[in-house]
Order: sequence, then C-alpha cells, then structure tokens
Amino acid sequence: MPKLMHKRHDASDIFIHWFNAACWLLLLLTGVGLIQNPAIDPFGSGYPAALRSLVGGGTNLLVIHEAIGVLWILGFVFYLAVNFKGARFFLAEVFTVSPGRDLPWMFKKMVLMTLGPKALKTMGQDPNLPEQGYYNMGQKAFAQASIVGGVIIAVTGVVMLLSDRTFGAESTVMIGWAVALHFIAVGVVFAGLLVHIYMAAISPEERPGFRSMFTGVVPDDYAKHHHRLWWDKVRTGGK
Amino acid sequence: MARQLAMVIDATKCIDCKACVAACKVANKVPEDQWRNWIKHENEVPRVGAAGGGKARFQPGACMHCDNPTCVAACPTGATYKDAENGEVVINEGLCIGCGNCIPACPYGARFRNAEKRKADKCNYCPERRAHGLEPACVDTCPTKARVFGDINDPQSEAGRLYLANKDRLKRVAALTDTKPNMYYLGDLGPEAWGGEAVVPASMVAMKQSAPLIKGIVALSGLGVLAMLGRQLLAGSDHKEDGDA
Amino acid sequence: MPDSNQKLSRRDFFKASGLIAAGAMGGPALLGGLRTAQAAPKAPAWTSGFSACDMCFNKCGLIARVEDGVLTKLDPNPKFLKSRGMLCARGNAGISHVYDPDRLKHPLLRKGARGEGKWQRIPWDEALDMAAEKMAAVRRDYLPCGHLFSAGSDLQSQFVGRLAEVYGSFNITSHESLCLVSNSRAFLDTFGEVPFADVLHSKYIIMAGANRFEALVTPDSMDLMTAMREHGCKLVTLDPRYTKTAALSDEWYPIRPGTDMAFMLALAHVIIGEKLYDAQWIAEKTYGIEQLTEHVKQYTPGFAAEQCGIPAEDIARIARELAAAAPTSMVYPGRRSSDYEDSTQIRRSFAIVNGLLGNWDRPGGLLAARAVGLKGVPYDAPWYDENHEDRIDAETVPMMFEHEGSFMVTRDAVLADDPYKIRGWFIYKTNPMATAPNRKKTIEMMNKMDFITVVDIAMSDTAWFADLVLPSQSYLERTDPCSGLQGSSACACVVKRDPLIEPLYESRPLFDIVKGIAGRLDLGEYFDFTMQEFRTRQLAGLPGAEEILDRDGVYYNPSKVYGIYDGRVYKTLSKKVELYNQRYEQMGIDPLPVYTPPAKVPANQFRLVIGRNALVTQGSTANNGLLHQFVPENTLWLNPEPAERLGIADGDLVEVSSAVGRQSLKAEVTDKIRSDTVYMLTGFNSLSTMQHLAHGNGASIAEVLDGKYDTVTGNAALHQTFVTVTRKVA
Amino acid sequence: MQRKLMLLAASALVMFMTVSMAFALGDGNGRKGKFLYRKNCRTCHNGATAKDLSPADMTQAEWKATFADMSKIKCSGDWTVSEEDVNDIFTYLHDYAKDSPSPAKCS
Repeated sequence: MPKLMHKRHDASDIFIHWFNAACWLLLLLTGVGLIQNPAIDPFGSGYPAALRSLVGGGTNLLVIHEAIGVLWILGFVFYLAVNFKGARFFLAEVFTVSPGRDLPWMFKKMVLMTLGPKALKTMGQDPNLPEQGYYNMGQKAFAQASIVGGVIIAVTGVVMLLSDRTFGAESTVMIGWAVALHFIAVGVVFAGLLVHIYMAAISPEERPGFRSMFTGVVPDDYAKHHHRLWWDKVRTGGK
Repeated sequence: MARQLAMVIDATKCIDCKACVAACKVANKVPEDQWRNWIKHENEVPRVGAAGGGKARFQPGACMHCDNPTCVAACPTGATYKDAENGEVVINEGLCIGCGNCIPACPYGARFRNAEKRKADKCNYCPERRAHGLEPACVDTCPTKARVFGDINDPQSEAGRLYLANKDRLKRVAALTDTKPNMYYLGDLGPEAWGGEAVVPASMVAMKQSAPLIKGIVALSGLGVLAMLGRQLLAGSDHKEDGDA
Repeated sequence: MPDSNQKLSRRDFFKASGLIAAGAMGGPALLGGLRTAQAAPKAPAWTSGFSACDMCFNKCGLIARVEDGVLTKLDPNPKFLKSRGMLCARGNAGISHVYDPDRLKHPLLRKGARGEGKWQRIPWDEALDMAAEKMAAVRRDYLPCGHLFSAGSDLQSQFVGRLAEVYGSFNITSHESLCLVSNSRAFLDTFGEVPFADVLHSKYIIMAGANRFEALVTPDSMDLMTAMREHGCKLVTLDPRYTKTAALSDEWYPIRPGTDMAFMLALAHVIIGEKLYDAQWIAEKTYGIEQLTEHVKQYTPGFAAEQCGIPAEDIARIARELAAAAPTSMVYPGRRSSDYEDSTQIRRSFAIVNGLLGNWDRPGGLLAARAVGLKGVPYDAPWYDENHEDRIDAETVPMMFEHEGSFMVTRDAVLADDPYKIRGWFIYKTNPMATAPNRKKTIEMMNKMDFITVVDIAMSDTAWFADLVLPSQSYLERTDPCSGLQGSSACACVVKRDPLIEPLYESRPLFDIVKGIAGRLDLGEYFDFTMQEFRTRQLAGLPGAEEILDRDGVYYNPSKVYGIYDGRVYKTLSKKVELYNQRYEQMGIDPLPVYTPPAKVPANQFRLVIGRNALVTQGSTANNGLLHQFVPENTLWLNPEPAERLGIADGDLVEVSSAVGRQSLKAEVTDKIRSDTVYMLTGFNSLSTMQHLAHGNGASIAEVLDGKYDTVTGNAALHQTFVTVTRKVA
Repeated sequence: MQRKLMLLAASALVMFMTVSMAFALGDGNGRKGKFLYRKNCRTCHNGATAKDLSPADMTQAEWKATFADMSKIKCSGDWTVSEEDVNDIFTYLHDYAKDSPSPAKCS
C-alpha cells in the first residue's frame, strides 16, 4: 500500500527555489570575482584575477553579473505573478515566530546537531524538541535572513546597475552605501546558506524534505515527526 | 626596471595660458565645467620694483599616477589599478560603475565623476594619441614646452633624461596623505603643499571594517556545518530516531 | 595589463550574446569564447590635415584630426617654426568655433526694425541679387565712394578690398585703426619699416603697453620665456596692472597710465647724457642726434619719476642696464597702441630709445621684415570719373594709413554726412559694434545706412544691426590664398588653407560671395579665377613650394635674418634712422615727441584701461563653448582701497558709467591694479540674443568707452575714458 | 622779326609750362595716377618691352628729379596723356616711392 504523502510545495515553489539557488550560485561566483581590493577580498585577489581573465576582463564579468542579477529579480517577479498566494503563504509562515516554542527549538536543535542529546541532558534540558509548524525555526531564521538580505541585495544591486546609467554625481554617497550593503548582505546570507545547504541537503534526517523540493510531497511520518503542528492540520484536511 | 610613465615639468616656464587645459578637454571630450588637468596659482602678491621680481610661478598639473595610489585603495572592484607594466593608474571604464569612492580619496582632486559617462575620470596620458605615436595633448600643445612626458626610468627618453639628471633637486607636490606622486617639478614649482587629505568615503570604511566580521560569521557557520557533518559521520548510528524511508 | 581595457560596451554585449539564457547554464563554451587578447589601446581611425589657425591673427600652423568627417582635435604642427610648434588655448578651442550651435546657417534678411532681431531665411541667389542691387543703388545715388567696406584680419579680406576698388570706393576701414596703427606709424617713421622683435637673442627687454605672457601667445611669448630662463634675459614691465607678464618679469612698476613717454624720454636723457650709446653707429646710421640731445635735456629721471610714479634712481638704473646690454636689448615694440590721442608720439619715444640702442637689424634687437617671396596678383581696376575725390576720412589727420583709414574719423564723417554721404556698408569678419568705443555712435552710424551686408560665421552685434547677414565658412571648411608670415629670428614662411571637413549648413567662403556680387555688378572679370589659380600665381616665384606646403603644412624661404639693411638705405627722408623726423617737421607735427601729462583722473572717478586675455579674441570668441568655460563673464578690476571707500566687496554687482554709456558687471576687488584705474575685458554682453553664451555675461566695454582718436593717425584712443563706479543695489 | 618774337614767346611759354609743370607736380590724384600708370605705362614697363618700373624703384626725390625735366624721359615723346594725367601719374609714383611711408599689414 503506497505510503501516505502530503503536498508541501507547488510546482512554482519548486521552480523558484532552484532558480534562486542557481542564480545565487552564479551571482556569488561572479560577484566575489568583482571584488578586488585587499581590504575586502573574501579569498584574496587571486580568485577575481583568475575569473576575470577567464571571461576576458572585468567588463565582461560585470556584464554577466548584472545580467544574471536582472534575471534573478525578474524570476521572482515572475513567481509573484504566477503564485502570489503561495508567496504570501510562505512569507506569513516564515515571519510568524512564537518565541516560546521556536527559540528553545533553535537552541536545542543546534546542540543536538553538534554535541548530541547527552550534552542537552548535562545542561539539564529536555532533549525533546518543541513541536514545529510548516517550517521549523531554523528554516524560518534562514528564510527571514535570505528574504531580507535578498531584498537588500536586489535594491542595492539595482542602484549599482543604474549608477552609471542614470545617477549623477550627487548620488555617489548613496551608491557607495549600496556597494557596502550589497557586500555585507551577501556575506550574511551566505553564512546562513552554508547551514541551510547542510541541513536541507546533506543531513540525513531531512532527506524527505530534500526530496520534497523535487517531488513537492513529503511522507506522513516525516511530516508528523518534523512538523507536528502542520501535520495535525493537514491530517484533518487543512493545508 | 619597471617603466613609470610620468611628467617632468618646469613650472618656471609656465605662463598660465591654459593651452594644456583646453587641449586636454578637446582631446578627451571632457564634459562642460569638468577638467582633467589644471594650472595652480600661488596668490602672487604684487611686488613693485626690482626687489620682488620674477618670483611668480604657475604650476601645471594633473593626475600624478602615484606609487601609493589612495584612489586605488578606495576602489572596491579594482576598476582602477596601477598598471604594473608602465606605472600608469588606469581606469577600466567598462568595470567602473561610478560609485565615486576614488574621487575624495585623491588628495590632489585629480579625479571627478564624468557627467556624461557617469564614471570616474582623470588624466590617462591620452592613450588614443599615444597609440598614434603622439604626445599627450597637453604636452604637445604647450607653448613653452614646460610639460615633458615619458618613462622616467628610461634614460633615452627626454623625461627620463631630465628625471635622472636632476634626480636630487626634483620637487613633488606635498599632500597631507603621502601618495608618492609621480609628477616631478624642475626648480621652483610655486605652490608646494596644496595637496589635501585622502578621504575614504564612510561607506568604504564601513565595508572595510565589516569584511573581517563577515568572514568571521561565515567561518563560524562553516565550523557549525563541519561540526554537524562530523557528528553525522562519526556518531551517525546513535540517533536513529526517525529512520527514513 | 591584467585585463585589457578593450571597450566591449555593455549594450552590444548584452544584446549580441543573448546572455540571459546562456547565463543560467554558464556553459564553459560561452565563458571560453569571451577571452580577449591583451590588445593595446585601439588607435582611433582619424585622418590628419594641415591648416593655419584663425582664432587670432597669428595663423599658427596646425594639424587637424578628423574622424569620419568630424573634427575631433586641432594639434600644433611641430614643423611650424613661427608658432614654435605650439597651439594656444584659443587655437585648441577652434573646434567649438566651427561647431558652435549659434553659428549662422543660411542667409538672413532683416524683418522688423534694425537691432530688433527678427530675421527671415532667404535663398542664396535672392540674397546675392539683393546685395548687388542695393550696392548698385548706393553707387547710383551716392557715387561709388558712397559705400563703405570693412574687413577683419583674414586671408580672404584682400578680396573685400578688391571688390571695393573695382566697385569704385576708396572707403575701406579695418580693425587696424582700432589697434596697432599708432605703433606701426611710429616705428615706420623712425626705421622706415615696422619691426619684428628678436626677443630670443635679447638680454634686456622693457615691456610697456604690452603683455606678452598673458594677452595673447605670439612667437615672442615663447622666445621671451626661453630668453629669460635660458639666456638670462632681464624683463622690466611697466603696466598699471599686475599682469601675468608683470608677475613673471624681473621688475614691475605700476606706471601711471599715459606717462610712458616721460619714462622713455628720461631713458634717452640718461643714455645720451652719460654717452652710453655706440657713437659710431649713431653717427653712421641715425639722423637728428643733436636735436634729440637738446630735446631730452628737460626730461630728467626726476621729472619722469614724478610723472610716472616710478623712483628716479630706478629709471636711471634701468636706462644704464638697457644701454649696457645694447645692442641685444630693446624697448619691446608691442602691437595694440590704441590708447591716447598722442599714442603715435608715445610710440615714437619707444622707437627713438631703440634707435639709441643701435639694435636695428641685429641679433637681440629689432628685425626688418624678411623676404618671403610670395608674388602679388595685380589687377587693373576700372576708373570712375563720376566719384568723390578722396576717402571720407581723408585730410583730417596728417599721417593716416591710406588703405587702413581711421574707423573713428570715418564714423564721425558718416554721422555728419561731411564731406559726403555714405549709405552702404559691406562688413566681413570684423565686429566694430563690440570693439569700437562708444557703441551708441556705431549704432547711429549703422542706422544711417540704406543697406548693410554682413558676412560672418556668427550673429555678432554688427550682424545683429545689419540688413542682410550671409553665413561664411570657418577657416577649416574653405580654400584660402597663401599668406606670407614673419616668424622673427625663427623663420619667414608661407601657409595656405584647404578644406578639412565638408562645409557646414549653407555657409560659403567670402571669396565666392564677393565673386557672386561682383558678377551681378558686371565686375566679374576681376574675379575670373579660382582660389587654386590665385595661389599658383602667388607661388610663381617659389618653385616646389606647393608640394612642400602639402607635405609639411608650411614652406620656408631661407631668407636672411640679420643685416638686411647692410648697404641698403632706410625708407626715411634722411635715408637713416630718423630720431628727428623730417617729414613730421614738414607737416607741422612734432619731429621729436613732446610729453604732455595725461589729464588728471577726476576725484572718485577712474581711468578705464584696455587689456587682453589669451582666452578671448576681442569681439569674436566670447560665444565659444570651450573658451566660455574659462571666462564665462568679464569683471571690473577694482583696487581694494577705492573699493572700500565705495563700499564695494569682491563679487558685488557694480555699475560703470561714463559720459557716453553705462554697464553693470561684477567687481573683482584686487590689489593687482592701481587705485586710480579700472579694467575690464572686451567682447562681452553682446546685444545679439543669437549668441547665447555672449549675451548678458558681464559688460560691453564698447558701450562705456569714449570715442577719441590719435591726432596723427586717427587710431582709436581707448584709454581716455573716465568712469564712475557705484555698487548696484540688487 | 615778328616771327622771332613769336618763336621767343612760344618757347617762353613752353619753358613756363615745363617749369610750372614741375612745380605744379604733386598733389594730383594718386589713385587716378595708379589707374593711368597701369593703363598707359605698365603696358611697356612690364620688364619685357621696357624696364619693369614700379613706384618703389626710386625714392620720392628721384621721382621728382625724373619728372622735373620730362623731355629727358626717353618715351615722353610718345605720351598720349593730358598734362593733368601726367601729374596724377607722378603723384602716384611719388606717393608710393621707395622711401614713402608704406605701412605694414597686421601680420
């Protein structure tokens, strides 16, 4: 008898996720290649120099980065147009945090994943995790960071794109800050990204979750165990 | 010996006729009311009679292609860089987006944001003219030939000859920030220390200060992931709470 | 270089590679294909052509760079020795002159009242018909001399003179009688020729009434710098303003305006008194040393000190230093000398001191014109018995230059219709409305005319008040005749001009315009040649010159520099350097310059003096887009002491008013000018609103200057206007 | 006798005429003189048939001397110009003589 499955993601959700991932990867690669100043080089100036000579110069690299950036933004605009309801649901879920449940979950999960349940016991903490909704707090934290960060990156990106197309000398202060914020936002979100990739794609317990980012459905037991509050609703016919 | 394109200028010969400034504007299509080069005045106080005669000096100048270019240090993307081959401080107009960081970072005010191209702009020694085998526009047109351009490390070039012959008494404009400028003045250059201070915009300072923090955060989360990965691989067996499918 | 700056502009890359799709996959093929070689900066494809600059009279040789039919840069011609291989700021700004958006585009006929600025575009044939018809009418009603012709310093101006002569009019004026005729007259009547200064080899130079490091850049400017910095030449500058020349000279004295003659005669007093001159040269080559010795006894250094405001011992010392450096020393002849009613005599005193130094025709001194070898192209003009006897300004001043005339005297005569009426005016590339003093009189003069035709490149004020305005071509769009130029010790050379770009709009060269008019007046036979034919006849005596001109942009005649007068007589009555001028004596003019102190500047008034700046050519470049950025407006130089007394701060708007007119402009309070003198640049605040940059940018000096003239030559006297300056309450 | 008187009177008249012409010479119409010179004299004095002659070849004094006694001028015999024209031609030659104040252009 086939296992009971629950629908977790629409097709457009899946598309936008992987679209975002692909763009993020390319933008990161080219973006870091655009940074060439010893004071702020993430990996020293070797990488940018190599990448630039690969694509035939900084000019081309910037054009590629800008093109993908614009594509990335258009992708989200397209997603919003196609599945605005899904987007609203996603934002609602991500930004509703119940401190009582979510924060302890976050702390316990971090300890569990690194030091294991014994460490929690020695700290006098109940190793069982509070129940979580559609998204657990880790997912919510990263989502929040990548959304806020993403908006900053997009806005500052557009400012930089328009800088030598429409802006006059009086706006160089704004453009300067756009450069700085772009750099910082990418850095912060990237930090979160590392954890996200591990948790979602490598950590064994989230295998079903990972698969759901392709199939869109999750098995009943996974849902019950990982997202109890969402499982209760789904079982009784909710979403 | 690496090449260093530079100018050796005899300010005593300058008559402030603005030919070099006009020629530069035309040759490089510099927009209205923007300039790539200049002639600095000392506010010469009129001195009557024999005593005070002949002291006035007019000092032609432009971007000095410094050895310690504070402008390059302020550029996030390396759009402007000191060319290792001939010592020129170049602006790659394709890569520069006109963020303007480098402009206040030059203590001599040699940079500006080109109103038409909306990018950083400064003297680049007229590469198009040099490709035609011509001198930069300002050097070519100077009535008294006060400006001499060339590789100061090449004893055959006129600039080199002048540079090496007067090495000990050549003077350079001083600024509050020492950028080691490569514009050398023979004899009395008139105004000496008019250079200002290299000011790095607050946003760039913020970026520089935030870089280590960002690296720290990324490193931290990286460690976290490694820890989790380590735990997963080593202690994979002991927490099979929810055996997957 | 790590990455080539080959400019792959984003837009084409963006469009061409359809990157949006490719970017998503990031295939290696795409990335590999973009690698570009480390190309050197691409040399723009430009063609180069020789020409001669026309932004002032110097005609410096230049090389124009043209990129697909568009002028992009004017470079100096390194082979052009007269300009010492340089091109000044104005020369570089020639491109903004050619591509000035305010340039005249097609023939315009006045609608509405004169000066109202209403114009109607008409076709060329109709315009030429009208010009010829109106000229014929003037000749019918007022005889041929009833028509006035004026032309600026331009290679084609000689054809305006030719048209005038074949039309039958003797009345030709030019800008020379607003500028240098006094100086030319004085040196001509002393040495028999107007000299060129061999500044390069001079050891001691007194520069009075000239400002070679600032007013304009001539061969002397470069030579003076080389002489001072490399040959140890000493420069003494006399100028009421602390100009850049004063700032760079070894000694500067803020001489009281109008007292230069006292200074020069005091120099002569010392040189003769202390026998510092070369007695043998003076005996052999000069005439009148006895009379001069007697004459200058009264002009002691003490006397000059009191007049000029320069210490007597300095005057005496300078005289001795000047004589000690003779013959390689000089009182710099200069050019513009339209200053006082006795300017010719003032400049005679300059020439006489040079005569005492025995520097004529010798290194470091004053040089005669060198043979260039260009041939004239004579023509036999018709004769009209039905005509006035002589020029309208004849017989008013004793020594007027016959074919330069005197604009000032002509203007008065036209206004008085005495001795006869003038009702037609043809003007080419000169702007008396901006350069002649007392602009109201010039307007009155224009209003007397039945018909005025102006040929110019822009709507100057003179064109603004004309009836028919014809668009002329700039110097880079037309074929010009050859011209012989004097480069003092460096060279004597020939230049020519060929078109470097297609003519803009419906502009035509003056030669074609004049040829069209002459044809319509049945005078075509005097213009039955092309410019090329004209040039060939000019170069007849110089075999191979045309090829060399095409190859180098200049042809040098290896003519003698010094000793031109060895064994030749001077073109004076005594056939010698006339310290004492016999012809003056015969004509009742002071054979030796007699000093008369200038009028005292009335209380709380100022003397307005003239001066130039190498970025402005009198009345013709204030609208130049590039030069405007250097000098957007003119200002009134005012000494701090009177400024304080009048409550005027630097930058305040002030009103300058004289007996003839008033203007307002910003004050520039500076200690670089005497307290009894004020100064402003010429050529600003045009009435013509079709010159957007030059309209309303400061003050027009022509409106304020009073219109007196030199009693010997009729040259304008531009330093004799007293003005009051008051702060303008905004 | 009467013929002699007549002859005497005629020669006196001619003498008077030439002398007066010498004194009357000058202040003619130089411009017309240029035209007349070109029309009448230049045709021969173009360096081919006769010496290339232009005003600047002699000084003002030399011109005066030449015209003082016109009979000495070789070609004066075949002049077909009026007295007044000769005076105009002389004025032109004299006013533009080698030592006349000829100006310089603005070069």
